Amino acid sequence: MILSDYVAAVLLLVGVFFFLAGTVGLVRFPDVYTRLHALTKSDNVGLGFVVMGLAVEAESWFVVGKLLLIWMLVLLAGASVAHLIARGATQRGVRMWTD
Amino acid sequence: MDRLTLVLWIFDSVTGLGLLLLAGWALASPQLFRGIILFVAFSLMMSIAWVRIDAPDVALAEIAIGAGLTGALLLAALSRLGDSEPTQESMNRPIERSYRARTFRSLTASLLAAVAVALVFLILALPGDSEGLGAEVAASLDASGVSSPVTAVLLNFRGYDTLLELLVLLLALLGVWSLGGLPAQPVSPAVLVLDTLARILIPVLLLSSAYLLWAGTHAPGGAFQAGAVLGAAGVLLSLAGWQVRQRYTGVTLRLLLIAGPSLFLAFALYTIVAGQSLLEYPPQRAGVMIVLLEVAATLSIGTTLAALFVAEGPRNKEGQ
Amino acid sequence: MSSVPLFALVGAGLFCIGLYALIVYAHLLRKILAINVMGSGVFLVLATLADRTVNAAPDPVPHAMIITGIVVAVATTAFALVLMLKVAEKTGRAELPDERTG
Amino acid sequence: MEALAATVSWDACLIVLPLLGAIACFAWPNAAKKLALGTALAVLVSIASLTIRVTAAGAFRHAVGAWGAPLGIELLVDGLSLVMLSATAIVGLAITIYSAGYFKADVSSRFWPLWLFLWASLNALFLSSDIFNLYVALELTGLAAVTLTALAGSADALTAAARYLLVSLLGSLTYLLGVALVYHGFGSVDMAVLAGRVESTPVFWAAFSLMFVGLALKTALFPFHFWLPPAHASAPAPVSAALSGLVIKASFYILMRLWFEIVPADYSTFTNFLGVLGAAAVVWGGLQALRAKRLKLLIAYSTIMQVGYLFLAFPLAVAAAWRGALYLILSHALAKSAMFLAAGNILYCAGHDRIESLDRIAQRLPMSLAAFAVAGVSIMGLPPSGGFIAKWLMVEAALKSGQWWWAVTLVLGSLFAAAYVFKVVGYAFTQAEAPHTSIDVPAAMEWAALALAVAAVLMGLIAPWILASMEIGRAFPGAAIP
Repeated sequence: MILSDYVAAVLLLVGVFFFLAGTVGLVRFPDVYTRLHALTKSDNVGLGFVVMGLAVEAESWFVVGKLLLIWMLVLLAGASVAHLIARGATQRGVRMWTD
Repeated sequence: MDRLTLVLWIFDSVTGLGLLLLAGWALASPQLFRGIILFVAFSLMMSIAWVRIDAPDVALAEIAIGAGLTGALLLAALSRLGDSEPTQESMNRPIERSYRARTFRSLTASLLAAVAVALVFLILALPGDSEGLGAEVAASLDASGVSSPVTAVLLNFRGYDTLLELLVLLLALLGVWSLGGLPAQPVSPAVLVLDTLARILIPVLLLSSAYLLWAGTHAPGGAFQAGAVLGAAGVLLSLAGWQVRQRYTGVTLRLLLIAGPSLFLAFALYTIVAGQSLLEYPPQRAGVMIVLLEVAATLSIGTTLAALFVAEGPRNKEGQ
Repeated sequence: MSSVPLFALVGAGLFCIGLYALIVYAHLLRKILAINVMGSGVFLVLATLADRTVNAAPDPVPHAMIITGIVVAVATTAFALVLMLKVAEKTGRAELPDERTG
Repeated sequence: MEALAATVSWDACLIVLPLLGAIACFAWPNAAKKLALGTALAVLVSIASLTIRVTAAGAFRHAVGAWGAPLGIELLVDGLSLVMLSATAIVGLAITIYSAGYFKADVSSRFWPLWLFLWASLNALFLSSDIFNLYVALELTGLAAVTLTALAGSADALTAAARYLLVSLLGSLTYLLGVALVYHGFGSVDMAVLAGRVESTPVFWAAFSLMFVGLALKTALFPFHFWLPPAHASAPAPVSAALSGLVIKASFYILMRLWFEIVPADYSTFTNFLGVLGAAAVVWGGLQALRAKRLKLLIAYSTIMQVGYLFLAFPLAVAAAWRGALYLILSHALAKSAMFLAAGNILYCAGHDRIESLDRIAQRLPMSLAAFAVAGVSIMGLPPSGGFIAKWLMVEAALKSGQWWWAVTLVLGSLFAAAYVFKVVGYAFTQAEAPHTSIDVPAAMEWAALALAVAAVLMGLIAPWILASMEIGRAFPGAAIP
């Protein structure tokens, strides 16, 4: 393994950690709003790290561009869908968790 | 066994186990909504399995159709089911809880477990080195007009299957319309975020569709994946509250729906009249003809899938 | 791909799980899900075995067949869902009545 | 022009023309009726030309796309497919003429494309020699059949259609799993190629069992028959005629093909088991038909019984029994469609089909009642009908191969059939207390039913020609009986 492999591995592991944290949040948090919060934030960051990790190993700039495009699309979709879910929940009268 | 093989083996096992668990969970989930979401997760995991067994074309089709469109169709149907639902209790549990019903269920389960075990043994007993038709496809690939083997099979070697399959799609839409379609969903007030999302994503989807179509001649992709992405664009537009104007839902819509099958059938008719084999491509022009057929098929597939999602039935004068 | 056609075995399992749900559950939406799971199982069997030969490109014919199958599945699912809604509209239940005669 | 007629592949026309017709009906709903009638005539011309060609030049294979098996798909035109295609064309023409009067304008524009799709898919199915292509054709047939069933729109019809759809999908998926195992076991999906490769291994038998179960579900073999009576009884009458007369035969045809072409050897335990299921279907279908209160339900149960006869050919296992079974398929296709069309006339005229209230139908619809009775002659198996030839061949096969118990089943079935046909005819001649209101039935609808019924009887008179045609290109398996 050369240096870039190690860099990539570390970045991927960090990304996986964020995914894991988001998933734990999804399972453990008390209501839909907090779950969305955990999921979207940490998954977006996690994916960012994964994309960076893969970009380090990429064969060409073209591939890096595609990876970034994927990340941006997921950001867009994730943020919008999280908003729509939260909006739907509010409209149906799902209360926020207070404790 | 080297380390990579071991890692992949573990990965495959986790994926396989995950598929079984997700499937069981989706089907047994007490709430239908949760069941559908789990089914979509199942389909996404299926596409990982497709990649692992070297079937990228299928993975693309699975993501676009299995997870995306089927999920959207299921959720739309569930939301429309709305008030006609019986109580949660009666709709979610298996048919009965009586002793007889329980015996029936355990008998069914044991019988199917036996079937599963038998299938496992049979699959393990299959010859390990069968290549199927891989060699034949490779040998005729040059004459097929395209360089992607899957596209060559779909559009050329077994193009007749594909013709019938396009007709299954059209027939399903005809069936939906002949049931009278569904009442239009009430137009919800425009949601800024959804609008923006649609405005950004629609061009991306159209571009991806075109790319998949073009790539299909030499790489994974092709008319079905491209059509599915086109259909997804239609679904997104419909969700964002777009209404197609009446003047375009009559003949224009019908022409789009039949473009793919008609072009295919016209080609078939030409080969019949010319005294050739059915759907026989002239070798020099096969490539161009396949691209033309794929373009028409993509348009029709996309329109049909979107129309299946909208499912409102034709709004022209004959249909009312 | 390893020498054990792992995903084909999973496919066989999915077929049986789907069949069980198809028989046992009453709700039509669940039956439609079950059919889809069964279909995925069949497709897995079809594709996994195409990839048995080590160090060779997989056989594209089953892949093409599966794409055909996936499209057929989504078409029939779409129709089945609308049929289900129509049954629910007419009878008030998205279920099939029990067999009375045979 | 003659040169063109000689080069045109009429077999492909049988698939492509109705598909084009279906799409044209969809694109121009206002002209659908004319387009459909034109398509029916074109199909008739094609099948006539194909018959002339096959009779003169023998069976042939048509490599679609000029690739040939195992890479491409092949169509197979031999005696077996030819007689199935011809029966479909005759019944199809009658149904087309009948439907032109039966459906009201709003349903009519939806019916035509679906019906032409069904016709095309049946033709595609009877021509295919490729077991995966047969799967696609099966799905197309099943979907078209279900959409047509649902056309009636009543709660009963929709429920029956939903059940039918699920059974149909289950059947095709089970069949497809079998196809997957065959492909991976023997490396091809073409029947002719497989015929040379298949060995009697556990893999083959498992695959065949799966295909068998899937097809038996679609054929409604006892005990898989539960979906059939509600679907066939609640569909619109011309659709019921197509379902009972043609659609269930399609899956049995595939079964027969597989059995003839690729199954390596007969296993008497398995075939006797099939015979027992067939006999059970005969008894069960007969009893239920006698108990039925509605005419269309009675006819539907009668279909279950007739399916039972077909499976008796497996244990009989001689060529004569297969000839009988195929003859039964043909005569039943005509006779049962005639019965459903006649029942449709009664329903159309009286507004109901309760058997006990059929009084005076004989006065109001003499031709339809005659069609029902004449079709009944063939269903019962009385001479000189096609049904008689079929049963005679099968009974003879049973007696000569020393399996008299199957002959008893066949005779018992005829007694059942006689009982329920007379039950209906008896009620129809009863004098009514009070006159009923009734709607006039278009003449074409009465003629269509009667013509099919008469054709079913006349089939007995041209038996030598049909028997010779059905074995063009392939002699049926099993010993010839002395």
